[in-house]
Amino acid sequence: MNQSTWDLFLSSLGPIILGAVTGTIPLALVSFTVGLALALVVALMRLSRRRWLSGVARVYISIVRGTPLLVQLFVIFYGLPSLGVLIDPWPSAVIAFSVNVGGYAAEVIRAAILSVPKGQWEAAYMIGMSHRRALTRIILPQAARVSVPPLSNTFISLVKDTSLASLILVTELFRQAQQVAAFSQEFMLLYLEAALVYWAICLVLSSVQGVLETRLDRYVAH
Amino acid sequence: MNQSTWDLFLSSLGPIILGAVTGTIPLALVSFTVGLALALVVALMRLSRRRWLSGVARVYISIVRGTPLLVQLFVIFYGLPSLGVLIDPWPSAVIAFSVNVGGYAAEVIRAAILSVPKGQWEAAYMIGMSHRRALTRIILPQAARVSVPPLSNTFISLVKDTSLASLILVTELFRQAQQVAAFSQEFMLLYLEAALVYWAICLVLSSVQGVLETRLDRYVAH
Amino acid sequence: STGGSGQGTTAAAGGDTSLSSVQKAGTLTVGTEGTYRPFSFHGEGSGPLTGFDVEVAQAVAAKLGVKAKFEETQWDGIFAGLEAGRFDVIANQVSITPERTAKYEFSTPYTYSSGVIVVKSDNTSITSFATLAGKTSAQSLTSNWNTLATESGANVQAVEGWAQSVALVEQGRVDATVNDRLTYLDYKKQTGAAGLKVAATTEDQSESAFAFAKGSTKLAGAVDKALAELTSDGTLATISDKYFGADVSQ
Amino acid sequence: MSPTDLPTDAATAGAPAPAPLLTVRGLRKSFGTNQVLESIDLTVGRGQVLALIGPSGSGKTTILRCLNGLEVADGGAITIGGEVTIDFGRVPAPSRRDLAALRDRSAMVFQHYNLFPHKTVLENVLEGPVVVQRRPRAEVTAEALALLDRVGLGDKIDAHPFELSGGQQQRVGIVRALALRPQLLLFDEPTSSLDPELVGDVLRLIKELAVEGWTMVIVTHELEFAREVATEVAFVDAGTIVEHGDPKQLLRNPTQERTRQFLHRLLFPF
Amino acid sequence: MSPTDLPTDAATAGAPAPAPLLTVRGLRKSFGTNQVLESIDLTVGRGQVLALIGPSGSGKTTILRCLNGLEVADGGAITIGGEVTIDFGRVPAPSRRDLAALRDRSAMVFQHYNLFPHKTVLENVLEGPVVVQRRPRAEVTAEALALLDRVGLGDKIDAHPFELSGGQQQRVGIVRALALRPQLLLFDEPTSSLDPELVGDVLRLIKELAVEGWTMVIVTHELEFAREVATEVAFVDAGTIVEHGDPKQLLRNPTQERTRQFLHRLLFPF
Ligand SMILES: Nc1ncnc2c1ncn2[C@@H]1O[C@H](COP(=O)(O)OP(=O)(O)OP(=O)(O)O)[C@@H](O)[C@H]1O
Ligand SMILES: Nc1ncnc2c1ncn2[C@@H]1O[C@H](COP(=O)(O)OP(=O)(O)OP(=O)(O)O)[C@@H](O)[C@H]1O
Ligand SMILES: [Mg+2]
Ligand SMILES: [Mg+2]
Repeated sequence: MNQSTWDLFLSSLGPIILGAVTGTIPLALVSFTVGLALALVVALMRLSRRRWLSGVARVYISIVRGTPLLVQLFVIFYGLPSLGVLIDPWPSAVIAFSVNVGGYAAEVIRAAILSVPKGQWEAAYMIGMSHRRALTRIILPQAARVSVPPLSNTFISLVKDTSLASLILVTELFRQAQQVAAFSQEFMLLYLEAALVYWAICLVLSSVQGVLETRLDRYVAH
Repeated sequence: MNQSTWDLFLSSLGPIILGAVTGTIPLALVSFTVGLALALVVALMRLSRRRWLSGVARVYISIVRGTPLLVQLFVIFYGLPSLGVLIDPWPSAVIAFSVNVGGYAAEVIRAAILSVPKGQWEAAYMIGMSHRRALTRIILPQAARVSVPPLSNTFISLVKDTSLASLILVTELFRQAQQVAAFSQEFMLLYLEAALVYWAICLVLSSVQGVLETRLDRYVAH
Repeated sequence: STGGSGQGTTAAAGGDTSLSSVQKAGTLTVGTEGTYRPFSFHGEGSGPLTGFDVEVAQAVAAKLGVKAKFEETQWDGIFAGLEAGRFDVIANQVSITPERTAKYEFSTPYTYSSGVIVVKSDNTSITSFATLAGKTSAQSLTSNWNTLATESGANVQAVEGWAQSVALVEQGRVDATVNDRLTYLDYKKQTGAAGLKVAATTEDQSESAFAFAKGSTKLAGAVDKALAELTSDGTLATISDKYFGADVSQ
Repeated sequence: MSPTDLPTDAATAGAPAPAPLLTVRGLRKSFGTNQVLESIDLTVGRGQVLALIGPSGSGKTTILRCLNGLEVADGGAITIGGEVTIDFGRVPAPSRRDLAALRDRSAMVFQHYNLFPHKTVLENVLEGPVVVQRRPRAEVTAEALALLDRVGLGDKIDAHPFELSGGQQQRVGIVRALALRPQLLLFDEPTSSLDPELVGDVLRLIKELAVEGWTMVIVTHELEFAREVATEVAFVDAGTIVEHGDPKQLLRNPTQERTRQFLHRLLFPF
Repeated sequence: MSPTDLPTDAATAGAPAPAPLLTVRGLRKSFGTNQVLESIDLTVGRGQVLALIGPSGSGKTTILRCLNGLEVADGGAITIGGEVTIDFGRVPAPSRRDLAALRDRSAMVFQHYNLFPHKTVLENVLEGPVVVQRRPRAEVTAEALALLDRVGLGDKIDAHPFELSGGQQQRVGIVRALALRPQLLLFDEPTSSLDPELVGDVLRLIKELAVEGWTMVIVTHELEFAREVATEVAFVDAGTIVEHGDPKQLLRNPTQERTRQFLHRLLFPF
């Protein structure tokens, strides 16, 4: 790397990290939180004995996972206005990413719930719990541990997917890199630099995942 | 939908499906096959007791999963030539997607191998098998069943990710849609149409997954 | 962005509120890429948005008595954004083509430029648009230069933008790329464009203008009037000179 | 805590001709086309102990699950405590509330303990009385501590289940059931998942509960234990009660050939 | 097939003073800081049956695993068949080949059967002889069918393990071990995962094998069975062999207090 490349690398690190801090990270965090709540609802619908409820959940999951995120973003931001629904960039992005996370994480949560041994449901019923209380006090806490690794994968994917938000006017990490690249014509360098920052974020996430797993592990059989 | 929109929809269905058949599907199939082989190697490295081997595998997985696929594609196609390595679009795409699948599927395979009860290893050793033979004849066939659902998720993601191949001159489904869109200026319609075709492919894949699971289930305890 | 006029394509000639709503809001919302040097980009990469189109749009807004507000998006979303009412106008070197004229309103052109074929300096086989036939050319799908290359018989390889096109020519993976002369000149000014040359230049000029949603005729008319004033008071020439050292607005 | 503490039981515990606490009439249950229970009739007096024995798959667990409302029978009726009869034959089928009524009156101890792994021993015990029954936490805690102390786990109240041996886990399972103050205790092979040397601790505890006057239904393969602790033994095969009677009598001289064969297999395995 | 078919055993089977088939000297094994085996000495003559009894966690399974080369001991030596001695104390440590030599001479039957779920019953049995030992498929198949027939599974050869009851699975496990033509059979609590009525089938089969002259080491909690089938019983506690001797003698009148306590807990659980 020669001097001017190096200078460009250093001078663009600021804006890229700024994009991560003001765009990528809050967008991912908010969307993940909202998406997780949605996913829980969808997972429970999918597990419901009522045919139509689980049918709706199935179709939702299938569409979310079967179509490109780019198109989902496009529809919400550019498509809905033709139905008279005009949503600002940030809320649009949060909606699109949450809907997406909702579909992927729903399957994770469903699998985690199913992985809790049937005997746990029975013990909960036996002591007089209702279905809802058994779910919230007995089943979900145990499902939580099982779903940490796949959910953190979902989160890592989400962090990278937020780069698509630049399409709908949200400025984030990758957009910043593109701007510098457009100015300096050094797209390779800038893209690598962006990758490096994504990687750093993911490494931090992985170590958080590790801590979370150890903490939850304390309460679970070995 | 008015008549002219409908006409455009119909007339563009041909090129889009052609793009799927000549681009998306073969690219996904080849990359998945190669990637799976790679993933098996990486998973075994990751499980190896030799520190440096599992270290290399860890770093590989971490980079692949922590950086955007777009950048991986760019590095291989636009970046490597500066090191004197010039690879054609199709091989570049296959390499990039295989490397990517290799990283994601390695974790799936590793988890599946670990999920086979230890007693299966012991029984295999007991009848005199070597580590390698125990792995191939006893452990992997059982791990296969467990990994079908997560691997088909990887495959579905891959199908959608192949749209990025258009960035490195490979013509596939999404590129065809973009081409028509650029000509007709009907981005919304064409993107939705592309999404529809992706969805159709994913629905087919899901049903193949179902068949595969039932078939493999026959040989596994309930 | 709530600054958009919001009437989209629905505005009938009688109910055209395109101009009044801009005036009421006091802002002209402009869609642009922000990554298209030297027309629409960020100074020093991360500085404020600038460029030829950006400055022209600002000057036009000033003439209309409103402020220009820029929304940056990728080319893929730019026309969708216009149709969805996300912005009032696109300022991004939109070339006037028959397909686009059918779907959008255009202002009078504010950029006249020619197309150039850029090849490696040692390339002797391409000397004119006629000799482009059968050669591979890297083109951004959405630009009218793509059409020109195709019509010349080139085997077009689609890429995302100018930077990738040039990289492909430099790496010898394609024979040529056809693009705006202005883009090439800016690239040459910045990087020296070592190892590249212009093999040919078009006879015809291409015309770029502001694009509006269908039916926004009042706004388009007001912008036309503003452009005429900017031409006559020399503002356009000044801006052009700043970026290109020549007047490209005529 | 012993069942004599409970007002409903106080009068009858140890009485010579106890009123039936549990009555089951014509209980039927199928899973799909598989008729698992044909027509089960049972009566258990207050303070009595019924042992259910029988081959694997004969329906013993299903009987217990019906009694605890974990399974909805297809027909027949269950009465616990003389007050409420749940009739599974009637239309409409028993509601959730009906099943809950069954559950309120009985408590079950599972073969695989089924403790809540994410809760401590004490939390496992308190969950039912405090969270579900809404009894005062302080009162229930005192009671739970006394019970845990009694079964030798006074020093394990803050441990998690995975830190305990199987025998210890099962004793927590029993305390969890007792803390619900049920009228009827149900045990489903409570020692069959245990290491042989740990079986004794649990059997001794159950025996003590029997002596104290708890009414119990116990599925077990421990014939010696059944003989000593049960007041009645019923042999279940293929979803019917083939015969029942006095343990000492039935286990020595069964009247039915099927019972004889089963007992022989268990007593002289090789 | 019976062990007398094997050339190495033919001369000695049933002889009055059998030469030792298995000799273990000073076997030691730790997991981390946990010393699981202290210094185990064992001798098993050809055609003899050694029963290992002892509390949970005492190291019984670990002994078997060392004998089968599934675990590498930290010290001591194992000799099977008089020919090869694997010395775990020496430097360098025993190679894979050494462990394989142990494995070739012995075969193990597991507590949880550990059948290969993706293979049929017949394939489970053939896997070792055909795939590993490379014996002719036709010959091995004939032998396997005869063995499966004998244990009453002649009609299940194409079934998969999950279609079988526990007792049937364990019998397949025993046939799988026999088909390897080992000199020594190792059983790790072969009936403790079984339904009580299915225990008999397996115990009877093992008893038959003992009568036929197979040399065996059996970890078991079935004291009655040990008394009748074993030629010697060893009581293991905390990684040492506390005492060993004639089953009838030791199980009735143990000399050590620890043995006495253990037996008492098993025999009089409540
Ligand atoms: N949820 C269920 N769905 C379908 N069949 C079931 C279900 N539960 C039990 N069965 C079937 O009902 C029959 C009786 O089962 P149950 O568990 O009551 O027997 P059991 O006497 O307790 O046997 P074991 O001694 O093995 O515990 C068996 O054939 C079993 O396969
Ligand atoms: N792989 C291992 N890693 C660490 N510790 C182990 C391992 N295997 C066994 N142990 C420990 O070694 C000790 C002896 O275990 P072992 O399984 O040999 O006992 P056992 O006598 O067979 O008991 P049981 O009757 O419960 O089967 C136990 O304390 C156990 O926790
Ligand atoms: Mg049962
Ligand atoms: Mg053991």
